[in-house]
Amino acid sequence: MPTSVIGKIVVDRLQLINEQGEADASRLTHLPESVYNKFFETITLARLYNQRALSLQREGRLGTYASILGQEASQVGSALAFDPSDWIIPSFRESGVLIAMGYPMHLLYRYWMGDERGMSCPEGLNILPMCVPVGSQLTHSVGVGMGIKHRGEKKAVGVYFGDGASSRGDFHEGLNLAGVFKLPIVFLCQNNQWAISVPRSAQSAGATIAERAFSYGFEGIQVDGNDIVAVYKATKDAVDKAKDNNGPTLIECFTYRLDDHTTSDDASRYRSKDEVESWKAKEPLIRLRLFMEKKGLWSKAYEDEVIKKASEAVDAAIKEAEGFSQPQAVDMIRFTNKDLSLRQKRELEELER
Amino acid sequence: MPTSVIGKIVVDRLQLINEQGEADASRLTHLPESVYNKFFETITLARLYNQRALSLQREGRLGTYASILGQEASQVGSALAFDPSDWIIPSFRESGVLIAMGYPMHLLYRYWMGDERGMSCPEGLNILPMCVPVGSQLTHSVGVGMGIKHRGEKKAVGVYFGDGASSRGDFHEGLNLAGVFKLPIVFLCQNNQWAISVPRSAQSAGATIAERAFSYGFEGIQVDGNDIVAVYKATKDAVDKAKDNNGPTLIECFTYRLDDHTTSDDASRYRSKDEVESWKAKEPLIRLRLFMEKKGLWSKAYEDEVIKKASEAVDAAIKEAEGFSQPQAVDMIRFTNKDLSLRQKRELEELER
Amino acid sequence: MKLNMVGAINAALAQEMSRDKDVVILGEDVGRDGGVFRVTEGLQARFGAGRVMDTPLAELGIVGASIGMAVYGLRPVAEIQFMGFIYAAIEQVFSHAGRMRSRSRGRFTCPLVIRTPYGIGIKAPELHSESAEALFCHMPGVKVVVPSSPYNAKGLLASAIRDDDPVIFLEPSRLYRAIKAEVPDEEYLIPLGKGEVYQEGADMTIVAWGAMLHKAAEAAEGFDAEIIDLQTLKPFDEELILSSVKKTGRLVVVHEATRNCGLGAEIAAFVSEAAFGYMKAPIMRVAGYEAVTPMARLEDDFKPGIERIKKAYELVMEY
Amino acid sequence: MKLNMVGAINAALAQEMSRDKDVVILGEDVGRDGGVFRVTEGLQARFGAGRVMDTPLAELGIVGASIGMAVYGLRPVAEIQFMGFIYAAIEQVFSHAGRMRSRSRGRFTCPLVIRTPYGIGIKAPELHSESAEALFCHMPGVKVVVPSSPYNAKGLLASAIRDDDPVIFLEPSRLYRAIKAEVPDEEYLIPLGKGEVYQEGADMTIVAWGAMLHKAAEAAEGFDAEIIDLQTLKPFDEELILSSVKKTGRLVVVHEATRNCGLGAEIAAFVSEAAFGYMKAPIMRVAGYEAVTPMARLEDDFKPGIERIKKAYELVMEY
Ligand SMILES: Cc1ncc(C[n+]2csc(CCOP(=O)(O)OP(=O)(O)O)c2C)c(N)n1
Ligand SMILES: Cc1ncc(C[n+]2csc(CCOP(=O)(O)OP(=O)(O)O)c2C)c(N)n1
Ligand SMILES: [Mg+2]
Ligand SMILES: [Mg+2]
Repeated sequence: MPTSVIGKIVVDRLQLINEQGEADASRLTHLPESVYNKFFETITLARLYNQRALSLQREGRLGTYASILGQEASQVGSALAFDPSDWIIPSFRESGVLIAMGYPMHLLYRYWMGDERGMSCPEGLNILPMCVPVGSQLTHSVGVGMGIKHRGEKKAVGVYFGDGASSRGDFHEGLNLAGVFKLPIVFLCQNNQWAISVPRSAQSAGATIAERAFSYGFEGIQVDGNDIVAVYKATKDAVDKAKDNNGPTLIECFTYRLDDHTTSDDASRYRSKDEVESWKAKEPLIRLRLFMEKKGLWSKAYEDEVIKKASEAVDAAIKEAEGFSQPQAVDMIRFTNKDLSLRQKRELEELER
Repeated sequence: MPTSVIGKIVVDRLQLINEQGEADASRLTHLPESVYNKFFETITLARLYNQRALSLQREGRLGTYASILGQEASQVGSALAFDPSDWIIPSFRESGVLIAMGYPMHLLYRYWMGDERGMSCPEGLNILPMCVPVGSQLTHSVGVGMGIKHRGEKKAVGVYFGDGASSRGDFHEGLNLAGVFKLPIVFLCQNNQWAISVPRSAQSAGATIAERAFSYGFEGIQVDGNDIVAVYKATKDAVDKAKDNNGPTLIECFTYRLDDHTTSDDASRYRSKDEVESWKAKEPLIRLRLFMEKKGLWSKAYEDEVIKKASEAVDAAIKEAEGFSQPQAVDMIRFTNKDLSLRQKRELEELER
Repeated sequence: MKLNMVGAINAALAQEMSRDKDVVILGEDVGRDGGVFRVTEGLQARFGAGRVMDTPLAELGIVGASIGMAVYGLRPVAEIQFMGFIYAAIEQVFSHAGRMRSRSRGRFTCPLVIRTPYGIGIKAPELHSESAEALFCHMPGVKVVVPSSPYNAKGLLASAIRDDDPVIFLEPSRLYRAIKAEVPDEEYLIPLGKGEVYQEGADMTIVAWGAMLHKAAEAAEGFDAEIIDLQTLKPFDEELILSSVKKTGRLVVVHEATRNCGLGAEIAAFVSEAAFGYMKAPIMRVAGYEAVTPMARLEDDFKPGIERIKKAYELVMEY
Repeated sequence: MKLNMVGAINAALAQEMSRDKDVVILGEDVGRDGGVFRVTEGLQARFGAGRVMDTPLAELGIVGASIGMAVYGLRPVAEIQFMGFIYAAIEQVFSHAGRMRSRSRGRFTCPLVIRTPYGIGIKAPELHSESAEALFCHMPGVKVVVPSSPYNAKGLLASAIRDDDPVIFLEPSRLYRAIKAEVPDEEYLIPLGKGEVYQEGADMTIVAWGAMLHKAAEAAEGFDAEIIDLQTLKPFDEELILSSVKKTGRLVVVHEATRNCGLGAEIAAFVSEAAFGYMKAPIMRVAGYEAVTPMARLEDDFKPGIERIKKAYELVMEY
């Protein structure tokens, strides 16, 4: 009679391409080769966009910026598993996700230049503005999921957040509600091992973030976040599951933030060069390149061509972003409410004088 | 290479005395017989206190009241596992816990009469005031645990909350912090199956609340919350573990709220008579009585004596509570800050006029 | 039909839900139980559990989910069981509901309503009697509405639900069942941002809202006072207050919330600037003390009573 | 020694930690990294990780834990990385920190300090520039302090840490490194609840605090203005303001926060009542617009600039 076992939970980790670029063929057969090109081209584009953002910031042409270096597989691989009409709810570090979803890069740059117009998502895409209060976007996915259910649409929600965000109450309330209402949500934890200076080990004593999903009544899985094929596969499965009304999934993308937290951070204050070096060796592009080369999908010439196209796109985006006029002061009032109060109207006049 | 298992979690349930009062002798040897008397006497006292509170409320002599009927084993059994010098952080339904800790009953009644003086804990006890915002007391246990660690005391913290509270972000942040800092806390979830009209099944899709502990890096266990011996044993082990610096434990006491949520609720609106009846059969006193009878620790005479003593204590407490003077209006200002502002002083004068 | 405020709010919800299937209700105990005050009684049976959702105990989640629904295109009406429990959701209100339109430059909007019982009045436990309206009045992007009668409760809530920005709808629990009055079955809207002259008068202007409106009016017996029921606290009806004060030259604002940085301060500051020269007496505020809202036994000592209010009226008149 | 505000706050923390071993620091990145503004630099190395604790990303938990420590008997100093992120912890501040003494009738108290950078000024991302002081001024039980110089930052923070009630200590990020000034090594305390005459004058009284104090003073050149540095916002120094206003007959309050229900409203309402008859001109408030605090590009258009402030001064003088 005394102690009886009433529950068993098993936590899995998915990797499809190892650091040497070797793959388990049996599990990849379902993927058309063009997908790998898409992976390679999008990562390249996102990485170039990111490099340029960093140098623009150094030149004072862009504000504080959060680099995605090292996380491209987790961002691009997951984003490409969604349809453009699905809903994406990003944190503040999701530039790669937005680029993969087709969000105009010049708007992204504009946003990082401190201009709200950069987060005015084009029609046809359903991407919420980047969310600055860490973790506070999590429960929004619940509401969007409820909306999708209410209208009976066949859509999924992808909500992104970091390992740090996983410590916030929002994580708990969001995942618990998603489980209770069995909502079509894919929770994409970008575990890049750091929350500014706080390492994953100090963020939680739990072994994985993925395992938490089970206590909310749905599946969680950890994927090698630098293996874009694994990230894509896990996300695609979760998106399909969501659209088949089989509820939410938590995916922990196990990756690494290779750069400083943001351009106003100095990571050398709190982490070792060795740690960073060891992760550089695992960065996603090396692996994808090796894998594609083995498959005969990669050549120097191909890469040069991809980079050329990407730089042209990035140059054009920067040109367009810097071509924006300074936003109008009146906009801060005009966009605060739909119907302006008398006070707001007086303030508009004051500003227009 | 593909999916590898990176984690396994096993969730246990503890029951030491079944509904027929049969026990697993081997696991009880460590308990002196006097403990069972203490259990019986404290449950009897708490139950009488509770009955009288309900009738006082009906007579308009007490305000809205939250009954503990059915939960006495979970409350008393856990509380008795702490030392008087340990720290107790209750929710709003912990009358039984406070009584077991030796909190003066007249103060409890006074509190339910709408008087803050009822929550002025006597020196010698470290029991925080009952907490009304559900779940918001959870993170306080973290701070008290940090204080105990800071001063190097050999004390434990017991923090109580319900199944409803387990859905709040406070639960997550509290348990996660407790795990990270390895604090001497016993998290006592009083899962009485209902949060007003919301059943446990609608509170979370997770199978148990206990299992969540593992994802915070410490142990969780579900106990039969109507088996006071199991509750006591699980809590005692957790308290000892805490005092040996082995960190927190989550105990899910699986019990049932036999009465309405509070005196302003009507549970018949949302749950069936049958469900309530089936749980009445499992209520803790029946089982303890059977068990003690088998051990020769119970007799009708003994019970009568216990009840007599208890009623005298309760009568005295009510007399004392009703003997209180009406609190002074000035106290609401005097106890808002230590040093009163000029405005507060003016307001005091206005009140004293 | 004669209804109390509970019935009027219930009627407004039913009306809006039948009119627009994107209107959904969510909160703790709002479904099966019909709400702890029975405000949503019968709505789940009528509109289904998909549109009247009982949620887990998670205020942050309730409001966060409402924001997601509103951004998606629905018109959620969230219930927070008591205003004292809205604090856990304040980040969602301030950092998201009130900012989504601005942040996305109009691409996404947040038409949601948060209903919550507020104020002292039912001798309930601690934190069941909060009057924290001023916090929300300070936050750009958010509107704040407080009904004072069954009639305006129905008309104001309908307008709040149709408003394209977030509205905090505060329901004075003291009034839920206090007044029964004629409430038209047919649809009507009371515009947000407009106050109502509750009583005309010449000697002084009294501004109040919700439950205190009635106390303020009771205390005004014997005075030739113009009483304004503010109805919308943010943005409040500047014109109505100004025109009245310019006529009377005297102003008393009455509210239950603690005085410091309460809405009374804003109204007094606004009038003292905009009607300077018109004032025959200092603008007085009658408000809660600089004290934690007490439990039941001291409730009545905390909130302004007839005596305190009358005293203020006399002071401005004697001035 | 010459210090900027970062150095002065760091010095105050070090001083109090060496004086009282119950003083502990906790927050995100406050330890190893020394805080994103380096305010706690070197403190973990000096006092150990047990007293300078890097926490997980959990504002609610940070403040909730601080309350537990304070109730237990320690004197926690919590850092919230930016004021825009304090909202998640507001329930802990309002419903617990500010009420623990009252709720337990003095048996438990809550001597904790929450430090957080506040206001516009470092061209940071959204929600890194909030001025939400008025929210906390409205809450009974809680004190609010804002330094304006390295000197008063050290003296005020020391007093805040020794205060037996919760104190919200708002650090104008714009001033962190803007001013370097002489700060005594030895211990000194600046009492809470007292303002400071920053400049004497006869024609008008200007009340400001934090970063806006300097803008208000800059704009006052050419005016014979008495400028009051409020220092403690709650409870504010009524006597100092009144005596000055009764002398000058004119008052302008300048703050960065949006006007509606800002602290300026309370000061204006208080003075218009208490100094009625002394006022030669309407009390003016120069404040942020009724708008969401914008991102970097529009920051300077949101916060009151020299021109707007000067205009108010001229208006009250011309009156
Ligand atoms: C609620 C909140 N607290 C603090 C911050 C400041 N901050 C910005 S990013 C960050 C760390 C976030 O870590 P993580 O969630 O792992 O995301 P990452 O930066 O690694 O992408 C912090 C503390 C914030 N933006 N929001
Ligand atoms: C934050 C908060 N939300 C809502 C309420 C109203 N309320 C009081 S008790 C309760 C249900 C609590 O359920 P549970 O945590 O299971 O405790 P139980 O009542 O079963 O003991 C609710 C919703 C509250 N007091 N606090
Ligand atoms: Mg991270
Ligand atoms: Mg329960």
